[in-house]
Amino acid sequence: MSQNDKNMLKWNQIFQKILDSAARYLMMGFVVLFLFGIILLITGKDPIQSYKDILTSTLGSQYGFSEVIVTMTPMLITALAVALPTRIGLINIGGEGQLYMGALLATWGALTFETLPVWALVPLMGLLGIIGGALWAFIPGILKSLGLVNETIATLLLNLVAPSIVAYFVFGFWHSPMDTNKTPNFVDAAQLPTFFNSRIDLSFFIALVLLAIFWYLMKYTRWGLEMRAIGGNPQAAKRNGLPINKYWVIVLCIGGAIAGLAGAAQVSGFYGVLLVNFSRSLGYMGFLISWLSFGDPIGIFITSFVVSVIITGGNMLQLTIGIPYAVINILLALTLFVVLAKPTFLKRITI
Amino acid sequence: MTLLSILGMISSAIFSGTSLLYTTLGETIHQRSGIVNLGLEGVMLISASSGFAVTAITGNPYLGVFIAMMAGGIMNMILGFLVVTRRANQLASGLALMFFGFGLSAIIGKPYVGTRINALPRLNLPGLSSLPRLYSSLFKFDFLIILVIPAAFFVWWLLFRTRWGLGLRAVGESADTAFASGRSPFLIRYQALFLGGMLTGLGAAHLSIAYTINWTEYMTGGRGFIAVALVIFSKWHPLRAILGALLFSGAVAFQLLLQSSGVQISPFLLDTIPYILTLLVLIVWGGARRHAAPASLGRIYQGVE
Amino acid sequence: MAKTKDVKSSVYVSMRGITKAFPNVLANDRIDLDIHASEIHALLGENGAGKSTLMKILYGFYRADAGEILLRDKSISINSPQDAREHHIGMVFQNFTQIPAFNVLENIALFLPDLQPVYKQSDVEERINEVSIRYGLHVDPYAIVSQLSIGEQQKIEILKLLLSDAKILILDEPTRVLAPHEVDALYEVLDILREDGYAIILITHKLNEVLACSDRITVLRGGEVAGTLLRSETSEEKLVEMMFSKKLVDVQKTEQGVQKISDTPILQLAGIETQGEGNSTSLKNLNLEIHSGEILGVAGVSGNGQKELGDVILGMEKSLAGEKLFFGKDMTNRPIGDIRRNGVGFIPENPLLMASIPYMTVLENMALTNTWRYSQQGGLQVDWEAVRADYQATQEDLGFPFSLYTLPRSLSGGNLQRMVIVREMTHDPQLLIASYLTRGLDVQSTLAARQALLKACENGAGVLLISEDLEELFALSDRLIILFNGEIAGEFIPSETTIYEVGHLMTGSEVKYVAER
Amino acid sequence: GTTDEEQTTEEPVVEVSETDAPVVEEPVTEEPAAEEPATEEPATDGPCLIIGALYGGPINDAGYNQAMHDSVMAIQENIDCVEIIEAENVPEEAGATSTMENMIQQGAGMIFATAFNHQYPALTLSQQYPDVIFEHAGGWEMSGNFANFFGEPPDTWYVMGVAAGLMTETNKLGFVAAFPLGWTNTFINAYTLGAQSVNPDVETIVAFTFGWGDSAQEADATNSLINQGVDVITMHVDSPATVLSTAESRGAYSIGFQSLAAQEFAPEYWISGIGFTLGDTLTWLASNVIDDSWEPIFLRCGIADGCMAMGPFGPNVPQDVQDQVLEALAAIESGDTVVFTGPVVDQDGNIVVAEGEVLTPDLMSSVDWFVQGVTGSPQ
Ligand SMILES: Nc1ncnc2c1ncn2[C@@H]1O[C@H](COP(=O)(O)OP(=O)(O)OP(=O)(O)O)[C@@H](O)[C@H]1O
Ligand SMILES: Nc1ncnc2c1ncn2[C@@H]1O[C@H](COP(=O)(O)OP(=O)(O)OP(=O)(O)O)[C@@H](O)[C@H]1O
Ligand SMILES: [Mg+2]
Ligand SMILES: [Mg+2]
Repeated sequence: MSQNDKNMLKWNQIFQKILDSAARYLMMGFVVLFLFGIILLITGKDPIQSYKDILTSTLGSQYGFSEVIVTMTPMLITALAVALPTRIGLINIGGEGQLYMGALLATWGALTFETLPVWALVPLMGLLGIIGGALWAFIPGILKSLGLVNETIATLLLNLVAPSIVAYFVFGFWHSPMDTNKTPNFVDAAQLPTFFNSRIDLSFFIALVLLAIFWYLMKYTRWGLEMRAIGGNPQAAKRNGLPINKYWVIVLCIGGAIAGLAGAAQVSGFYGVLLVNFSRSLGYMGFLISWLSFGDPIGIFITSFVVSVIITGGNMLQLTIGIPYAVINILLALTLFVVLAKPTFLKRITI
Repeated sequence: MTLLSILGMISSAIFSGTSLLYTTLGETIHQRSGIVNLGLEGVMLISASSGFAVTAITGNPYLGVFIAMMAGGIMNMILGFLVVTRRANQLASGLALMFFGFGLSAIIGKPYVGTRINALPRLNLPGLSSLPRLYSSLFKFDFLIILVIPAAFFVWWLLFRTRWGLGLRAVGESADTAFASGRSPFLIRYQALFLGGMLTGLGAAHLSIAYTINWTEYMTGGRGFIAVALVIFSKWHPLRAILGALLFSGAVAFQLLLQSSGVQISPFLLDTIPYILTLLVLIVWGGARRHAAPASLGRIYQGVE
Repeated sequence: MAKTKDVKSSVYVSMRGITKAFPNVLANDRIDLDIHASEIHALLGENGAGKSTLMKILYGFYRADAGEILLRDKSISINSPQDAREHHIGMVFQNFTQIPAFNVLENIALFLPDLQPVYKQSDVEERINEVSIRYGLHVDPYAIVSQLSIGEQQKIEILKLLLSDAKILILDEPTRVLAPHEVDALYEVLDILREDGYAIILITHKLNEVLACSDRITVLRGGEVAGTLLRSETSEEKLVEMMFSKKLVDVQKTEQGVQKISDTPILQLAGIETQGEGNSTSLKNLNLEIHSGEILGVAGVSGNGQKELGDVILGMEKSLAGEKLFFGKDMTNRPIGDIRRNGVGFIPENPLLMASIPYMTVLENMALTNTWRYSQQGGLQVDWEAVRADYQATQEDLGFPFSLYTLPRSLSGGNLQRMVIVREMTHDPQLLIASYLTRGLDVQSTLAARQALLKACENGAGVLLISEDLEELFALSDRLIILFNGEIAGEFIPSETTIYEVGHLMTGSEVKYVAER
Repeated sequence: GTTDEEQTTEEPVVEVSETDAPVVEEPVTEEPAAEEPATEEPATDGPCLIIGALYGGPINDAGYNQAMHDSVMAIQENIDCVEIIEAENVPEEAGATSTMENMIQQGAGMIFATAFNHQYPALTLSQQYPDVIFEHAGGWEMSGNFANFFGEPPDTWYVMGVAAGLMTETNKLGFVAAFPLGWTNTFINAYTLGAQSVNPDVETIVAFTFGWGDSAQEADATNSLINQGVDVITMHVDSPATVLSTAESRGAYSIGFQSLAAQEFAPEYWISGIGFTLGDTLTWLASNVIDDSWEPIFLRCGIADGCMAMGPFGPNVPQDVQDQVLEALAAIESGDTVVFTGPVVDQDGNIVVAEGEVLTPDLMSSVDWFVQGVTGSPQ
């Protein structure tokens, strides 16, 4: 077969694949909307109107669109924090905890070095966030590589610990009687620069860069190859001479660092303050997104976009048709159910 | 420390540990059949809200408990469909279930926020009525509390002394082997999920109908995850789960006691102790732990052609 | 051993026109098979001929695409193991179906067809003891299976079968993991069972066993029946001819490597000790040397430290005491990567599990052992052209054909083994550790693999050949050591000893009895 | 759910005035001329004012959020032409920002931000949207289009303390609180001082739940207090449901807060309770916006102004206790009793309010001490 034919074939296949998956996603979208529509009808709301509201309030206005981006930013990052370890076969459910620890250290930076200029303080907070997340991931990483505790269990347990530690600091050292569950507000220099006259901040662009690095790393580099090998069969990789224990620790720490960065970005950008329980399942959301998109960078982007449209739009629904905000979780969950229930989507993808 | 406060701590641990223990027993059953149910939080919320709603509507808390139980079982069928029939990833499906529970329970419970219900009656144990009111009320238990330890023994008996339990544990260890022995891993996993869901539902029912006597969104406050930690802590064993649940809830009671005695120890740091303890226990077990966790926990059973 | 009966009994169970296709392969193609009561029916065929598949269909583990199963001339439908068990069909799988975390009793109870909904352990125990006494299969009902040797696990499988009320017994390669005297014991049990009226289907690759004990023999080839013969009508040559379409070169005819032992050994182990965890064996004060151009054979019943020996050399296992020297340089407890860089090739016993990444293409798998060689710009790129070139050169050398872009997942066991052999040979290893090199390979591939080994020796490599196949060891080794319970029980030049002497050292028994085979 | 610091009662119950004219009150700051009430504007075409109201928790929680919701809805009852958009369960700041932005996009001209955490988001937005009027409940910040309103609970807490001090047999009172906030500490102090005024041996034990609506924690805390011998329980969390139900199930007396409806959770052991009735005040504020006379005032109003009300006594409260409590109430209303009159001594014996001085409301929001007789940590 000539090179040309091969290329043709390849492109045909790719095209076919895109068509297939577009059709499938569309189908699934309809299923989701149908199921949610039933629930809306049961609660006496008009589904069509609701869907219109969701769309117009998100994609229909510049403000709405910017809010979608704002919502999706931390998810992009936490999804990456899961996707990377997944490639070497580590299941990191610990994004939630790592996020908290990142936020904690970043907050310490913001409250301690208040006098630094923005160009120094913001990177410092980012760095501290990275350290916080990485340290928190180091614990399960080292336990895993010593063969003591499975990382899924360890990260899950540490998720339950981290919010308490944050609460300890918020109520212990950084609390004033004027605050409920948060630290004093950060100084302006501790806040991520925002763009487009919206709440979109620098972390969105950092997320995009991280995604691109991730993609290149896995596809082209020697380390990507080795990581995929370890993920594919750790025993074989080890016998082939790959230092899998080192990889486990380092990659899990990098995952934690990424989640920690998301935490820093949340307190530095989105909130401008550290709140107890600020995350509200962002880490778990990242886990889901990473799984739904098989850890594929473009998939992560698309999935978090869709999820954010749902969440942002749902925010609006409570104002327009008066359903409880939590109901949007149903739409979200239905989407997840339908995607999860499709086994053809669960084929392992190796780039 | 007075006698009252010591007895009180025990009583508090029992009251608040009950929902935890039921849920842990449920999760033990799931995990023994090879399924990690991370959606417990959502299942509990749906059970708590529907049980509460039914109690509010009918005025009959027993009916509420029953409905909560069934709701738990039925919710788990969604998970079953995803992970057993559609072979989806268990962790992701569990989390999706959790989000579903967040949403659905909010709708179910919405009209009943701030509603007063007939709580599950507390029964006078013989001999208690002669004590002062504050003492006698310590050990006035509702029937869910009275039944929780027997329930743990029941689960133990079911898992380790019956044919069904043998098959269920076999599925959790090796679904192929269970299949070769003439069982249907699919069916057994569904059964395990249903039974475990009912127990989870009982735990949730206790929380909303008997203990807090209230419905609020997200009222389980992480108990679903704690139950998962407890299953690990108790090495997948229903009887050790009793100890684990009492330890966890006892820690909370102790924390509150210290706090209101004016002792300056952060309640938040105390909160972390059970989890750190679990982690330490795991570290100490080290390699031996491998024999405790069901071997195919979390694995997808593909079935055969 | 078993005597043949003239089997004229009626047909007990028969399979008609059984067809089963897997994604890439037609595993069974219109197969007919009749099994009689009171017979041992051997099923032969090269790897992948479809033997296991056929039997799994009979046991309901797989469902046939077409065909029917008749029990005493009545058509029955078997859709699951449960159905099969109701028809008194029982099976010992090639890969055992046991639960390591359970004890023996629970494992057996799991397969009892008439277990009470609420059972008493003591009842089950009684039944186990009854049967185990009758057939001389002694086990401790409360032992945890993960702690048992593979031979004992085999016993449990057979006990399970006997207790399961089955009248038709399927045994898939039951002797694969047994020591010679255990094999004999097994066949004695089978003889008794035959007398008791059981129908026994036996899958094995060992022709001598087949000829010694079976009543009739069916040979499968490429998913079809090549023929069914009475034992009395056949011979080893004839069976081999039926199994393989073309006539084979005699395997034993491979010439022996030239003795060219140099002064510094490539590898030297001095006083190595390891701590076996779980059911692995610890090595005790192990000393050995391997020289350039030499094949050092390691004999032993599996589970006596062979795996640990290979692993300790590779660095998978830590040595607690002693030294490991490569070319005189201390490499004790260095990471595997370092060992590999010193030119160590490793062909493990289970290539799918231990050597390949199932979801990465063959090409990517080829690069793995040597990622540092192929990385460009400090690792930012991988030189796939170089991988391809290396691979093709070696592959042509060895004559193993297959595509670079398939996934190991869908390669046959034999082809997978070939892939690993190619990879490990690619960069002219200094030291090659080959475990069970030819286990699971058909006769032709076996030949090719052995030739590859010899070739490596000619190029100056030292080879550690771990095997249970004594004939292979005798044919290939320059020196032979025997591992028993983690220690070297003996060392020989093959030409100066006999298979039986070695066999006895392997099983730890004294050399006094001479088989009357 | 987070909310702020005080709570209210719903209007009905005791003495809510039904006049059209809003009751004007505002002890602390300068007072705006109470112009004429609201009601009169006839509805023309569109709404005369779109009001956005956001709450930290569910609006039917029988507690704080419901009280706020009822007060906001009173505007609608009093002024036909307003339209109200509500958002409940908006506990934290980020959500509050986008919710308020959404409301403004829908044309809201006035926003009631009722949860504690809404203060800074609202303040920030008030700079972005100078044409929109922001009213926050219970904070302290002020700006050109941003003001704070609230009731005055410390006085009423004092009265409740009197009731508790008279009813307790063990001389131990239990207080379940969400966070160690300045205002919460003030309530606890006022309550304790009230109790000590009639029963010097009284001790108040505090347990924090660190959440406005964590009912499992509330049940745990209530039980824990009762186990330490407490026989009168009260609370400062969003909903009284769990705390009061739990106390009732253990046979401990309770004092309600947030909503007078709380009594239904403790039919037998209920002593009394207090809450806010801010409907008329909010109506007045809205009418000011409609006729363009709104000015930023720091508004605080107490029981005398009708912004707060006291509930009925429970069946087990003896007549003489009732009388004494009503007496104390009268003394507060008349100004004869001023709660934090010096000298006030904290737990460690330090004088925190000097002889002859009075603790001012703006200091109350940052109290980080407990008076003598309180067990627990104010941090
Ligand atoms: N999971 C699978 N998916 C698809 N095809 C498979 C799978 N497993 C095996 N095969 C196919 O089955 C064939 C061989 O499988 P098997 O592992 O039984 O080897 P074999 O027939 O014993 O061959 P060999 O003699 O080389 O060991 C291969 O051609 C492969 O394509
Ligand atoms: N689950 C499966 N999926 C795909 N292919 C399979 C599967 N099981 C068996 N095969 C293929 O079917 C063919 C027959 O396999 P089978 O296991 O019956 O061979 P066998 O004769 O038992 O070989 P061996 O002697 O190696 O055990 C092989 O090519 C094998 O690869
Ligand atoms: Mg094979
Ligand atoms: Mg086979």
